[in-house]
Amino acid sequence: MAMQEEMRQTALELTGDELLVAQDLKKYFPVTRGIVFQKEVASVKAVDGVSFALHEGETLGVVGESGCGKSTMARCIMKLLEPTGGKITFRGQDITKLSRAEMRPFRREMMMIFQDPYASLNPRKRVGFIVAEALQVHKLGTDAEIKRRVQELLEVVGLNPEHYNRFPHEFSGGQRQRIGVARALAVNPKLIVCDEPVSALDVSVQAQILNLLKDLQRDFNLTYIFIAHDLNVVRHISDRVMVMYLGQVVETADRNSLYQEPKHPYTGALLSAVPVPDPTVGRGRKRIVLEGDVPSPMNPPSACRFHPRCPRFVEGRCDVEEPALINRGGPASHTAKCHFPLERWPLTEAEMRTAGTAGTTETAA
Amino acid sequence: MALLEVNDLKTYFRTDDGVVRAVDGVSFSVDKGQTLGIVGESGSGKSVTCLTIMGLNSKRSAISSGSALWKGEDLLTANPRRLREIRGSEIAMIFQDPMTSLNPVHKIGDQLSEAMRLHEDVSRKQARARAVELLKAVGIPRPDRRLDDYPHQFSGGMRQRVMIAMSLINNPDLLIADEPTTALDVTTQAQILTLIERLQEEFGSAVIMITHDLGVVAEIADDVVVMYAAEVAEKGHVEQIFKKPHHPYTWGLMGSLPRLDADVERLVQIQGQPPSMLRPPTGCRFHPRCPYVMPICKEVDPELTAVSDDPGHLQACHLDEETKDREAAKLLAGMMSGQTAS
Amino acid sequence: MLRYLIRRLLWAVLLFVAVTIVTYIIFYAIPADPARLACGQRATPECIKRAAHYLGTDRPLYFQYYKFFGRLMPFSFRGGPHLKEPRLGRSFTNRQSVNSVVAHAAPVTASLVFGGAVFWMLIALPVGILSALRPRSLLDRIAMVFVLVGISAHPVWIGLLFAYFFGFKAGLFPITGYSDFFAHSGDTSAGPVQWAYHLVLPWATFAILFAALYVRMIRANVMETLNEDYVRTARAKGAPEWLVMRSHVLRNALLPVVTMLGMDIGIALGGAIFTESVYGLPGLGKTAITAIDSFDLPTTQGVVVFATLVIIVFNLIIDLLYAVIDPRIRLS
Amino acid sequence: MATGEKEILGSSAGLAGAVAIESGTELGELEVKARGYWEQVWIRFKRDKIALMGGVTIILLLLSAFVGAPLAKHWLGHGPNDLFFSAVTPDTLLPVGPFTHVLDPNTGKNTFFILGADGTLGRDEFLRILYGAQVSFEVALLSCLGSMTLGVLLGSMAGYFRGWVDTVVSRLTEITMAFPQLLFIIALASTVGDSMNNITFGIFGQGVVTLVVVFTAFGWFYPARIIRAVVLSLREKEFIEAARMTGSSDWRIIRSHILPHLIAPIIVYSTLSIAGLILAEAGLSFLGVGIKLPTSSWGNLLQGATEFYTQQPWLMVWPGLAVLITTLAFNLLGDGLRDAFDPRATH
Repeated sequence: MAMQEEMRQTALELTGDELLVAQDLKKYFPVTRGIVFQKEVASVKAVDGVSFALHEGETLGVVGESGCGKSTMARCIMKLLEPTGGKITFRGQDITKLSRAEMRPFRREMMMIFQDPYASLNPRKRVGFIVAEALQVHKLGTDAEIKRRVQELLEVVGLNPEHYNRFPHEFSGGQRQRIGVARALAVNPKLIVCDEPVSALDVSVQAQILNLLKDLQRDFNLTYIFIAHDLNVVRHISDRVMVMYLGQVVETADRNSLYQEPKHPYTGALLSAVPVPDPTVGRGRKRIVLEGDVPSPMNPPSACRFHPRCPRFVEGRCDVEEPALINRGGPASHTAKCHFPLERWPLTEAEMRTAGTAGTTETAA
Repeated sequence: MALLEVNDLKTYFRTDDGVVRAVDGVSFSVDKGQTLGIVGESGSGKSVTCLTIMGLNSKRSAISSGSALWKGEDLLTANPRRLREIRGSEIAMIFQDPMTSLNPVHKIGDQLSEAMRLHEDVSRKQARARAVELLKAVGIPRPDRRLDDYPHQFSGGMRQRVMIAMSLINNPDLLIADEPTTALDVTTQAQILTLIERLQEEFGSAVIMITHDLGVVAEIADDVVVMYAAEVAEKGHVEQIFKKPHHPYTWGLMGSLPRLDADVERLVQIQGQPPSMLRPPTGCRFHPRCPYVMPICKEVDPELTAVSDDPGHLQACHLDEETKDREAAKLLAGMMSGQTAS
Repeated sequence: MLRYLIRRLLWAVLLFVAVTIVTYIIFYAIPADPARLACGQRATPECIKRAAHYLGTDRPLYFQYYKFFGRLMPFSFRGGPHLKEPRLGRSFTNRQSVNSVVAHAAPVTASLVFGGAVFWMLIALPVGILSALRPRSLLDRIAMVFVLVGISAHPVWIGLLFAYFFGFKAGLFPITGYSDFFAHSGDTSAGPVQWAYHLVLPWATFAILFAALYVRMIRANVMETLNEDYVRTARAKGAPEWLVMRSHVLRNALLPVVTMLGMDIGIALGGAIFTESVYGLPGLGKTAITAIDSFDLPTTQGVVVFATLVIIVFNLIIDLLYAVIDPRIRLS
Repeated sequence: MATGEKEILGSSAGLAGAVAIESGTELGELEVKARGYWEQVWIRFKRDKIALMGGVTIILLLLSAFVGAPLAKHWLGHGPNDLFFSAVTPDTLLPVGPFTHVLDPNTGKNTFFILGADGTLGRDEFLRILYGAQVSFEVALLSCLGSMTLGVLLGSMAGYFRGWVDTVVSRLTEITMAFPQLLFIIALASTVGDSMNNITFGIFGQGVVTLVVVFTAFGWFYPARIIRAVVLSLREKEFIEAARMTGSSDWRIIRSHILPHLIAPIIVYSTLSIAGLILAEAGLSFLGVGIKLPTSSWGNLLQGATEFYTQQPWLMVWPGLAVLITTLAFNLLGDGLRDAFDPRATH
């Protein structure tokens, strides 16, 4: 245990100028059962020990399948959910235990863009009110100033500034998402957490939003945490990528390093599963098909959580000893949580199944 | 003769706000054992096309015209009894949302054998045996025991497998899959696509794959129909569509996709939003969003015509071929250059 | 499943205790002086004192309740002999055992309610289903008018009108009175035929409000289920329309109706009071009203406690039944 | 940082936008397009002729109860509780029928009974029905107000704060639902009635306050359940999360994000519950535990009519019809409002 803690620590080398640091972040949802008095019988470990550091101006992509805890993690960082354990540091200040009032000044610095452009805008409120809410709450300016600012924001995200007193239902999905972006931008935040901002949109509109996010980042020096299940989208927008599985980080690396040389078999499987819109390339390669479903986070598998589905599973190792999230060869910042990392990429299915010359990869690490 | 031949299919829905033209003159055909991909954004009419072919639209609000010849027999005018015979036995369908497509109060086994017993005179036992066989074929562990489980005891991916098993139980000649993987995760999607491919080889069925994902189409389709605003924008062989796309909408779709194998700083974006089919734009329906729009586009709806050097490749655009060749080449080159850069 | 059973059972017991507490407070703590009421009109101080001792109202409230609750139990507390008193006490007015009063009234109300339930389901099922299948048709419109009038007209009024037209003017059915279902030998005024004959008008009256509510509910449920994806799946399988309706639409649409039916039959036990008083049926409601008029606390309370018990038992049965017919609950 | 702020604020198009807005308002274009939620509800409601009819009927009924009744009393020259022995036919002891002139012993003049007399005491049925309407509306509106206030307060607290508040409220509603309510209401009305019947605050009829208290005590749990469910589902909505993200306080979230969504269900449920309350008041008064004579109520008029219903069937028609029309109007209005608020609902 102690060794693992240590390894987690070593995986996170802090320099002190990070914008946001999450250390061993945990969020458990209690499962209660009882006839009259509810007692906790188990917990859903939605996020279970996630650590990462984020520098200003950088985009951290987070990928994983539904139920891997990526959205829960985002809400913990935003303090919309109280983390069960771990520590969140924003610009060197520990914000984990801050009360709602103490948190308020930080709310100006970090904003969120939500997944559902329909549910995330109050249908009874005018666009002007929605975008201005943060300005009103933090009392930034007079009504006239706020109104002007709202119009400017609408302009910035590519909407007609005249439309500030329309209602959300008068906009299409893509335009609504732009309103969501304008709301997040209103108080000039440093960090924007994007929780699947394009997954509910049509492909042609998705590109508009992605371009907009990139433009805004360039113009205002924004820092993004970009959560998505679509590996293409994450690759397009991220500088660094973190792959999550069952509440844990299984691999994290620079974008190119991760997509060109994935180390974790799960990342490999994900990459091979993404259909390529090119008939010659797409049909030439073989999908690595994982067996079964993602296990329940209430009762995760022992040791390496991926072992029941892993093509490189080695009995007596993977289900006994939990691998640490450390460098497994390649660039120093490339870490993977696997005893038998992939030697190269792409691999054939047969190569994938031979769990490599285990000893050598371990010593190399 | 094609297995299914759809000619000038139109489906309009009467709503309180007016008539919605969900499908407006769509033609395509599917041959035996072939896979047809229909791509388009939500609301482009791809699902309604297939529901119309199956006769599953609400009779009260939908009006359809045109024809859908199934082995020479028009499904649109077939009597309901004949249509029921064909549905589920010759043409089967898989729906988008596996969570709601199975009846929650019936056992999986009963739902599977119902599909079989509706069309074939088999005993309960035989139907059950066949159900076990198919559940096994779609990769459900311990199928004989899982027959007595209810849908809520299955995960989304597993339910979609059950749906596939159910659709294949009568060895259909055509399987219509309406966004079968949209609600699923990418690893589950890989499982389902691999499964459909394998089963298609095994059972020899033709497949219509409806999707908004160009990647899925590129990987499994032989022919592709690109739909925009209830009309066909372009159709042809998968190689033709992806190697030499001829419609600005197709260019937009391809350029707007971020790709695993190519780096681009900015994605090509299609301006604006898909139109409302209550009041579709005049002329070419893509013209309000088209970067190459010409005066003629606003007035005349382009016919679906063959590309001159490639008769199997049809497209509906006024733009001259020279420009198209140039632009398509530019787009593909842009993506290629990205590829080499990465 | 077992866990679910136990939980429902324990909750039912808890509910019963809670309801008896409230009942006790309403009947013995709020009225000025139960002992005075027990003595009737000409109460002497001596009588009141005796009555207070007998009733236990000279003791603290919690003790009174404890005694009251103890009597309700089928076994004795602390191993002592069970009180030789009827569980629900004795009537103030005629010293009759409340148990036997309730035992006489309950079958009347039960006949009314269960017969009425059959009546209302016979109307609501076909009308609700058909109007869901043909929305905006003539039948649907007539059904909707019926629903509106049914929930707007007062049951008492409907009863009076029925009695006037079908009973008095047309002379088809008796207007008042009740006849036992089981005839004693040689008694021609009782028996199943007489029983039903006397109950036709009350049933019809009683059923109208619920029939209206159920037509509306069934119509809405069926319409909603018709739009479910699995109904489309069934059609895509090539299932004929009757099979789609029977096994996919109705099966799912009527599940919630079963729960409602259970709850409503429980509630209707109290609601029968109007019909009973219009037609002079000696049921629980009529008994309660008579008892209230004569300040007969034990009888009133007895009826209330009994009705509560029936409601709780009914809800319990429905819960269990629901678990049997809905696999989603059974297996979770 | 500072540069970013400058850039957003400095974008020159902002001014042009503001100008465009002003001209747009001038042209009236924005007003036409920016249709708010309430405006849409109103447009849908206006289209529903039946619901409009219900609404108009309610207004007419309210007017005739609170303005028409005193006027009629003034014009006819006698009150609803005045007894006229001459309004009873001497040999049959039946009340006189509709459109009868009755001799007023006090003034010696004839006075007019539009709907005849109510019973052997010879009171004016027509006036009693008008004054009965007053009582009905007083009970229904006040009970509705009481139970909705209590229900909305408890329901929204339970839904928003969850935790022990929710547990207590939910258990309480479950317990209340297990009661045989009608029996309980009757019992309660009779036990607490004695001490409360005479509280009238100078304006209400006798027994009104008792009924309001009893109906409120048993009426709060249903709106509480509805509101709790609405708030619970709102609470999960992303726009609430978004408001919390911006740093809004609980109070601000409740006021500007939750409350606007509660108005529709509150209005609809109130309208429908008034219909139910009118029926309940008439029922209790019929059973003799509601409004006590001599104060008139539709329920006790109906009760009085049962004595004569073989000879004077009209007497039971009037109060019953009054109840039917009133509840029907509220039900129609309620259904129409529900459809206007949520056009997709199936029922």
